[in-house]
Amino acid sequence: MVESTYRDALREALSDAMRADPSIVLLGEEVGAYGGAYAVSKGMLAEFGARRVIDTPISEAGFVGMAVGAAMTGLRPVAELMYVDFLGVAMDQIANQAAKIRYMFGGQTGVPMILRAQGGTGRSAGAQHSQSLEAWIMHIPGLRLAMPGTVTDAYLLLRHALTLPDPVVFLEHKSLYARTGDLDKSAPVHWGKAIIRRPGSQLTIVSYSRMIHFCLEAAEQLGGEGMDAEVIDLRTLNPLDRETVVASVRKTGRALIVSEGHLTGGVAGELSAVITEGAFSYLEEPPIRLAAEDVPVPVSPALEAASIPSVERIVATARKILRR
Amino acid sequence: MVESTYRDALREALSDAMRADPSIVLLGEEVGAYGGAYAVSKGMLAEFGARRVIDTPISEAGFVGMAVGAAMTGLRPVAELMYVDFLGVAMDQIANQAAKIRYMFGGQTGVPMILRAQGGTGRSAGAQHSQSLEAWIMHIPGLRLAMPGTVTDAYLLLRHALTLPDPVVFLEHKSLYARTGDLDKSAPVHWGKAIIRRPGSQLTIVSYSRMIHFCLEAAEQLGGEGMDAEVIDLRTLNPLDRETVVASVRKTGRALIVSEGHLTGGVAGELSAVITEGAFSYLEEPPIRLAAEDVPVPVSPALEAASIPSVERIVATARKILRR
Amino acid sequence: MKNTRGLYLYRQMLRCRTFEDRVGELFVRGGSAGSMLHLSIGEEAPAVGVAEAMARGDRFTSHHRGHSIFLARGADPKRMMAEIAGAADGYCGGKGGSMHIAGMDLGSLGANAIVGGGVPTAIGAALSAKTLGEDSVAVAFFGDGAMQQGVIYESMNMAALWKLPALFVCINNQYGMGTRIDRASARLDFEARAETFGLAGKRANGADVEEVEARASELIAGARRGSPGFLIVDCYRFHGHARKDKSPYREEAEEIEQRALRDAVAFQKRRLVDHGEAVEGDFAVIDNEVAAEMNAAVEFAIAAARTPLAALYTDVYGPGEAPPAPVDGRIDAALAS
Amino acid sequence: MKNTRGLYLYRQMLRCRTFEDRVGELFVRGGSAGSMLHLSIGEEAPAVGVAEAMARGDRFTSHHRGHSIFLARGADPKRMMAEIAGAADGYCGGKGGSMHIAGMDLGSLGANAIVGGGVPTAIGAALSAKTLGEDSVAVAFFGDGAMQQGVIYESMNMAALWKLPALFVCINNQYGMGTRIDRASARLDFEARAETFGLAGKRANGADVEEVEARASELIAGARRGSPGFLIVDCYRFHGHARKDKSPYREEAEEIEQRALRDAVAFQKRRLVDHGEAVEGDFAVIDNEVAAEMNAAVEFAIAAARTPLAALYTDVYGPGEAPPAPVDGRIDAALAS
Ligand SMILES: Cc1ncc(C[n+]2csc(CCOP(=O)(O)OP(=O)(O)O)c2C)c(N)n1
Ligand SMILES: Cc1ncc(C[n+]2csc(CCOP(=O)(O)OP(=O)(O)O)c2C)c(N)n1
Ligand SMILES: [Mg+2]
Ligand SMILES: [Mg+2]
Repeated sequence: MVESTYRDALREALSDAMRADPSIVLLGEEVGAYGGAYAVSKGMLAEFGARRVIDTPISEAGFVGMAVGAAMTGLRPVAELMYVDFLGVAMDQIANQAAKIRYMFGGQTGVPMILRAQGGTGRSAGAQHSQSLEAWIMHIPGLRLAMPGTVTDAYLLLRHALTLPDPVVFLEHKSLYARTGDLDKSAPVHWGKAIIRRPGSQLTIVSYSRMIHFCLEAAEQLGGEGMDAEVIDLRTLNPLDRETVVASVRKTGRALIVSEGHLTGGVAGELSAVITEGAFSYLEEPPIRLAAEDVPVPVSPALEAASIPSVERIVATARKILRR
Repeated sequence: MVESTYRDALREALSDAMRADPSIVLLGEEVGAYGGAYAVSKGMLAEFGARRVIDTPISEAGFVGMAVGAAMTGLRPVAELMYVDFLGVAMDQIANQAAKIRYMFGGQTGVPMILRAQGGTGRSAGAQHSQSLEAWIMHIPGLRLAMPGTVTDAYLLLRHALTLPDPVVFLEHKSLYARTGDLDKSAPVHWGKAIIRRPGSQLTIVSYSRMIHFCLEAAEQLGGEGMDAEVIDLRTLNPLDRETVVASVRKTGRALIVSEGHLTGGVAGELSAVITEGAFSYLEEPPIRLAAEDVPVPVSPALEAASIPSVERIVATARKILRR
Repeated sequence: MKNTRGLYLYRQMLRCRTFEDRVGELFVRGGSAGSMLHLSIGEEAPAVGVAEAMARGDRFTSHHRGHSIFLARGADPKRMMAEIAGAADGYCGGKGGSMHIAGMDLGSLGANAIVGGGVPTAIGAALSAKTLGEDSVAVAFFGDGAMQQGVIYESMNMAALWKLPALFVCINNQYGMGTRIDRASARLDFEARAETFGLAGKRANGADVEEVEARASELIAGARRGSPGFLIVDCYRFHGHARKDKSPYREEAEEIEQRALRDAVAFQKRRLVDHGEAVEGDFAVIDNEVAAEMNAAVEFAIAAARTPLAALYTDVYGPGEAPPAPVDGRIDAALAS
Repeated sequence: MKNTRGLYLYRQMLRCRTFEDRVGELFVRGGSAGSMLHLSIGEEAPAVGVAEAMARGDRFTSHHRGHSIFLARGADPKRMMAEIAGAADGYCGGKGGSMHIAGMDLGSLGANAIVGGGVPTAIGAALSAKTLGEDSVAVAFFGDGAMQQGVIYESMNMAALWKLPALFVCINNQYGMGTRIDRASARLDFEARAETFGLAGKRANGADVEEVEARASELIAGARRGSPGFLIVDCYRFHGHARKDKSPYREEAEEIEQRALRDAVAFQKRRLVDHGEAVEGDFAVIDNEVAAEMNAAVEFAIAAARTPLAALYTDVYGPGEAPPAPVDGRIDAALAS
């Protein structure tokens, strides 16, 4: 167990996997000489060479589509979208091609590729560089979806994703790269299983990616005020571990879902439905969704921060749910 | 009040609006000489000329993007995506540009355009021509979303959309074009308001687009069996008429949501959450989601039909909810 | 009858054309899965010419009008027809259909229903070949209409930039649905355009399969050496866009003229007769053999087992992965919660 | 001091450069909204040269590196700087930021943070002009890296096909982030490529604002007559990709050489001196005036009112439309249900 940043853990996952599996290649804008826009692949060009760490032109549809074809023919490509917002130009290749090829072709082939991207707010990067678009991906059958919130998960989930037979969309968070934490490479992966990051008895808080940390901080504060919240980190949204979430809510009777994506039509709605379907007769209150406002992300730092959940608002909402 | 097909009603809406508003232009693949892949714009080239009915190359990102720019500069473009599945290639222009321009630019300008497309199953058109992708659109603030299920709504909603200040994604259903019904052009539009298509007391069935007809047929059958279902047609998903849905469920205590989109991460999940949030203490049962399977749409006619809700399964599910 | 190469090409093209004719029959007999059937009649020369220029181990992607290409690369017409019927014995088990026939063992990475969508797939296969040191060329087949999809140019640039073993084949049948190519593109010299992206560009007469094969062979040889190419083949779409389209947007006179001018099957027949390689009687033998083969394909498809409902949930994810939970089961669980 | 056109161009370019310098200062002083600030130092000639070739009523879109262009089209540097600060007095009320400055009254349809994303917007404006019979040209500004985005080619084709009053301006600063243009594109003669899409293609030396203006004027005149054009202007990105990027991926020697070679401000200054249009003292006057103007812009931005929190919900939809329901209110309602 060592201390690492989220960024370094991702790099380690890629590097360890590439050392073990010669079929893995990275491709994307600036992944090579520049070391990645968020420095995730820094130094990897030097170790693995330009044949395996491929700087692409600014052609997301093209290179994501090439990753699809490469994945069908012996490579295991890791394509990087610099911002998840750029899904807009590459969505056909992900949702119509990568996701459907195995099924459409009757199981003849698979598309073992990864699409890495990063999303979320925190840099005043504006409406086209700050989105959380996981809901688009979660809706499409055939796409796995991982959203690590911790350093160890950044490593474990990415390494495991690199062994799967299917396309995995792997969404990092721009505000987590510099975050440090314990990196335990030998921890069991438990792919597709949620983790209870903090056990509690009165309220289940469900989240993923960066918001997990907001939730844990909020739960600490709530604990200090005598309110005992359980915090569940989903880790992957496909597979979605409905069982762990439902079991927790059956225990606590109350659920707060926290997501950085827009409220309407977002992941929080899916989770709310899953909870109501799984724990209906145990619910003391309706599952509550604390998600991003239904507005584009503004660039003003104050407005940007106000557009997404905060620790304070998680605490305040928990209080309301617990009628305190 | 006359009888019309859904297709003809759409054409009438476009034509009446274009006669009244010279700034409206149609553009898209085959909208002109061919008359539209589903014959919606048949004959319109002859009436309005090539300056206003514009056949485009197969360049969805390009011409949708042009519609955005045209909408900012005095035209009111109606861009047609031949299949909603092609959102994959044009999503950037819709979700990153059209949806956000007013907000990003501080309200200086709007993007009064329509993106028409059609979706859904029924033609064995396969995995890339049969999707119901409304969930992607519903999640993006700034985009209005209309999904008419009836002939009159096809007319009314499209005409009203052509007066709005913001981009409207207008999703038709490929299996409705030939459907006939009463066309009442002078009916009040009630944009953004759901309509109770069938009043009932024991169960609220919420749906939109083609599934409305499945629901109404199922409700008739249920009526024959002594079960009284209310059927709500949402008509638009943005604005979403939460009030009407919630009021109905507060009355019936039970909700069945029927959608042709995939279950996971879909519109049905949002509606489930809305219902639980709005009518929690009135609920006798959890809101139930009957949506498309979480699989790509298969081409085999039998499998295709099995992948989405059917009248029989709506009836069967209602029976289960009513414990009958 | 001599067993010449010229006759072989004739037979292959006739097989393509007859197959498509029988797809129409399958439809009329109610045996097809839906009516979105895009026939490649008139495009036999690019299919057979390029297919013959390819080697075993080469790969390709195609488009919504791809039947002939796959057939020319060795596909079993029975299993193709069964797929068009949406039957279990089809190449994709009846889940793909006419627009998504694929056969990995023959190098077919699949037909695609998104115009231009399959092009980067092929270039990705070329990237694999180069990266893994395999001697395999990848060919992307697409229509003239696809030249207006941006992803094609992104793919061209990367193929050229990275010197990939790739060939772009534009089957110019002069129409994208009802839009004649000159209403879709300001310039039509696409081979010159491809050159400005760094590809070797050539044009071939789509009535002459031997010319197509020659040009394709030159370009594939170049591609194998790391100089990717672009080939445009001028043809004509003999019939409507899809099986039911009657082409009201073009003159019958044009159709008659163009079909006469661009019929690769008839052209090859004339050539064989002119060169003394065959006499009328020879063709009758071939025609009968081919007709029998394709009739059998139709009967096979009609008799084929339907795809079982249980297949709805399979192959969404790979082997060993749990299938998606059926909706009805989730409803039952919710009502028991 | 004479008030010559040459001096005016010099002043305008200096205003651009100084503005960008002060954006850096704003950042250092902690006054900018974030650090995604893409400075256009080195790109003054395409900004000013093309802006001067445009007429009142002409429109344009630009990209993430678009400050100079808007300034050259008449924007108020105070309101631009305030927008970069994310303040209420900015062009977009602090909601857009550096990458999304827009000003409809000046024909600026906005800067765009999606590479290539704003190009079809401009062509759509050209469609409006043609359809409505307005005498207005639309210019799409973008970088060399955007030449690898497919939507650019889709836009070129439609502009040419429909003879729209449009001009594509590629500001070739030789890099897309850390990737030199020859690592992104197999061929670099983009003006020839544009010709194959039916545009009139020209290239200009980005060190010479007068040459840029001349070429742009020719192309805009053509565009106005329905013959759309493409102009590539060769420049150099003097600094890193964004404010904080130190360009470790390129040699300092290259930077020094290229900056010397491609400094349009210095070039114009030399020309003015050589032609006897100005003496050193004249420049000092201009420099001081410009510095004062841009210093004032920084102070304005720093002092500007912050965007009020209530603005979070405004302008998602148009006038008269209900704003989105705030999340907290929905939570309260749910807990009261
Ligand atoms: C992205 C996309 N846009 C539009 C369509 C609808 N469509 C299917 S085929 C076709 C025409 C294609 O023309 P071309 O590429 O020349 O191929 P052809 O049909 O002539 O073989 C169109 C517009 C599609 N399938 N995908
Ligand atoms: C679609 C898209 N892909 C990638 C990016 C990230 N990105 C921002 S600027 C840039 C480089 C652009 O290069 P160029 O077009 O030459 O403009 P320059 O920065 O040189 O002015 C990249 C890759 C983006 N903003 N949008
Ligand atoms: Mg064609
Ligand atoms: Mg550049």
